[in-house]
Amino acid sequence: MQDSLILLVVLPLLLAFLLPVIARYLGNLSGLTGSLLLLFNILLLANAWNSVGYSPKVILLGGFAAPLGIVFYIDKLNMLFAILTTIIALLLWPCRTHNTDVREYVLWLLLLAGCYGVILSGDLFNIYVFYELLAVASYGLVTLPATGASYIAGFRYLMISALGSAFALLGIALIYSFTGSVNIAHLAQIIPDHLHHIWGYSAALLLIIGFGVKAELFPVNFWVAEVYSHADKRVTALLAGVVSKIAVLIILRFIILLFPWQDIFNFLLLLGIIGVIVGEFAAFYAQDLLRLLAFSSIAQSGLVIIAFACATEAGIMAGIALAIHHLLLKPALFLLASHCDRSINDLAGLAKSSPWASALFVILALSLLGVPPLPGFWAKLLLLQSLMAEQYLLLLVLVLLATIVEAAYLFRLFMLFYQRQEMPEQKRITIQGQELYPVITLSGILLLGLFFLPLFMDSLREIAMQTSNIEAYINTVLGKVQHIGEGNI
Amino acid sequence: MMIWDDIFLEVDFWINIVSIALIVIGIYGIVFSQHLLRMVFGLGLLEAGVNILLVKAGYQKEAIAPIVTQASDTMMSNILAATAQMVDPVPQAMVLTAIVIAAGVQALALSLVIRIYKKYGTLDSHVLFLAMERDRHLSLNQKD
Amino acid sequence: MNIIILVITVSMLVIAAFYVVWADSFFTVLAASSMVSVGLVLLFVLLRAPDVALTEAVVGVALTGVIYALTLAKIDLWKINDNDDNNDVSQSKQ
Amino acid sequence: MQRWTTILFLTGLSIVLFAIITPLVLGQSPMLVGKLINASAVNDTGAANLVTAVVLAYRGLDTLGELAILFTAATAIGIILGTTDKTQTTSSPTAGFIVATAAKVLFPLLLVFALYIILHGHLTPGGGFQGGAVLAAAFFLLTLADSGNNIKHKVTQVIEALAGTAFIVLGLVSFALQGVFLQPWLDKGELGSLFSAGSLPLLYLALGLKVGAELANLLSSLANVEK
Repeated sequence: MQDSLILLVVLPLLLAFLLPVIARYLGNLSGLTGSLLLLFNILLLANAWNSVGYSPKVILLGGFAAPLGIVFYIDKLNMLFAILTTIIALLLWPCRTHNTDVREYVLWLLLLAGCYGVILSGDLFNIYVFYELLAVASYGLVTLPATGASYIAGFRYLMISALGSAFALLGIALIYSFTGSVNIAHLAQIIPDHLHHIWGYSAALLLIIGFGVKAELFPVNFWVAEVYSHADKRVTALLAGVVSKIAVLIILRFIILLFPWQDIFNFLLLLGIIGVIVGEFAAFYAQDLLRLLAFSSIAQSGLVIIAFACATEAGIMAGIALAIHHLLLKPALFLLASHCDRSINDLAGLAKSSPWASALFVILALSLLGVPPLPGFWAKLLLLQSLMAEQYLLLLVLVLLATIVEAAYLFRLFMLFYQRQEMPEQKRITIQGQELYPVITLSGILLLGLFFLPLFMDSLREIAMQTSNIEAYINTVLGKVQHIGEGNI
Repeated sequence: MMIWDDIFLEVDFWINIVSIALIVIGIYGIVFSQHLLRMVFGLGLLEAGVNILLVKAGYQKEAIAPIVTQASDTMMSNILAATAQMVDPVPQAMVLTAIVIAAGVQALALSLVIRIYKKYGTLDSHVLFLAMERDRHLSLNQKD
Repeated sequence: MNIIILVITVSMLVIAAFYVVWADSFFTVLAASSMVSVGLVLLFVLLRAPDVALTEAVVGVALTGVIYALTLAKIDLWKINDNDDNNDVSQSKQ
Repeated sequence: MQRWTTILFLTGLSIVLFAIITPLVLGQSPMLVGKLINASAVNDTGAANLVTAVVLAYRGLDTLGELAILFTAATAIGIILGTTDKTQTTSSPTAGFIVATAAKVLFPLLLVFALYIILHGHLTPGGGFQGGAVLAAAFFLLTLADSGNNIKHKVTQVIEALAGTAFIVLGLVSFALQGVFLQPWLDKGELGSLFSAGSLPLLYLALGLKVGAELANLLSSLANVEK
């Protein structure tokens, strides 16, 4: 059954290839095919979720056993991210009824195919290829508004991203020259013991920096603000919510399986905490809502990185919780902010003109901040607990301080929203229409999650346990094929 | 003198030199040049340097190119003896992929360069950055 | 592997790479970047990678060269005269 | 001042890179996977060119991804440069007599060469990507010689879609037959002959047509930007 999960990657590609031709006959309906495909993907994933169960599965592509061919590794964590990606993509799908270039749908489909490939793949170079696929699709998508600023932002994004990709490729070249393999399970057998010296570290740094570009990791994240504020808001929501978390997922796999060394963890902790602090302070000084959200996104990614860099089960659990929370919440916030593309001071009295939207915004932002009993609180609590358990007290204090800064600018925003003084008529902003439905759905999912909190915690713990189990990963991928070398000679 | 002779006659040394030179010059082109087009050219150099390293990763001494040439010789053992002396085909396949990806990315970057030039009439990154900030500022304070 | 060919290829590559980043005229830059690709083709042949060499020859020399040339033509930099290149920056500042 | 920091940075970078790269001694790669593939590739796929075996069989999904990346780039360039389906008449000057004549002579030769490269991909160096690029170059040469003779977007689009679909369908057939995506199927034939290596030449043909159409699209959208 789980073999059919390969269709997750293949069908979007197939539809993307065919869509420019099909669209001539379907006309305005062509956008609908993508939504149908995503629905089918959800069914596929739901079907496979039960069959995966406790033991992870592996798909051999081309029928070649693990170190030779490409494999897809399927466990609960990957499935979870695939499901969330599908749901968010379905909600954000640009289903306009008229005047949409069919090529926009094509780029969305290709971006999704890249996301699925990156999530599921268990092969270093294959991850690189799909990562490039989603990167190139996102370059096309961020320049869709066709304004001069979006072109410049897109160009800078492309340059940074391509630089990162070159670094990642350099890292892969290093790893390949030392080990002669690119299969992650195979490398997990070799690298931790045999490459535990300066070259292993340099490969790790190159890979982390390379894949960190999309993960909004500290030194390579200065594209975030300009791209997020100039791109189409649905694209921004997808990039900030889903793609950055997928990149973090790759980094998690790397540090768990390939580079489980304390120095790398410390390095990531450092990058993460700098990201949190820089992000929160930049958000504090931001002049408009979109930039504020973009910088807070950097800070949130930093939190996830910190949690993962604890590299304990509790840390991984906290990281997954934070990632899921942010993945559901940030798209909603960006969609709400899509009409407020102006200076913050223009938002005064927003609650008067659009009370529901601002109430939703406040609730979501409070959850982002981590106010009990909203879901964000539980995720942040897990992070603090895991930091406590690892005795990273300084980090804990810094995270709390950053939270205070976050609280400062968010509450300033709320005060503005509920100000009595009303804006003059022509400057008033109203939020309504299509953007609101995905937002309501997303907040509904988040708030419903609260009712199933214990259940959710249990499954998270189980996923974290499965993720940190290196033996299981290696055995699943390589276990049944030890004889392949002799078999063919 | 003998030591230097050894180093300079070593194939290894020259391959390292060229890949490092391409990577460093490429990074210089991307990071320090003001002209957008020059950045794209720098990207090409960087990718080329990395590709050399990747091909080098599969190279074997005294090995042959990974193609079975004696087609008439259908004896499996002979073929296996031949393939055992071949260089590693996997990095070559990966470099093939990387070259095509790099070409696609560069073409995309160039199309952006054309668009930027049409909009702003310049390709100087400092000027463009200022122009972008100005646009942003204008759009923030619209309707004032 | 013949060390002399290698050294010549490598020096050609490095010099061409310098030209790509530091030459004034973009016409020269394009020529130099094609030179880099030609050098890479030689290098890949020496490294026993004929497939990669063919790809680099077709994609790196021909295709990318054409794309760059088209771009240069579109942004008015397709000219051999050295001095014209920097004018474009100074003009826009005025 | 800035000049010196730049020089310092570059020197530092070179030293760091040198330190990282020097221990990779040439010719001593471990080849953990490479040895296994060298030993089994001919048996598994029937291709004489092992790189083709890796590109299409062992790492077939990479190739599909690469194809998709090229397609993405072409699509994005189409959006960015605003090329529409209708063929524009650009006012570019007509090419000289030499180019026009050369194009007439070279076009069939390039076409044959491209097909040769594609169809012999499993025997000799080359294959879908290289052949496809030559194919695109051949058609672009025609455009270059006669600026009125634009590449028809509709035609290339259909070729592109059909070829891309063919690649995936070839993979899906093996998925339907054996439950494995992109597994080589069909008879492997005699090693070294044109009709060998099972489905790999078919894959390369689809790949070559797709790449050719994509690149032709890309080139024509670059060439047709209004000045």
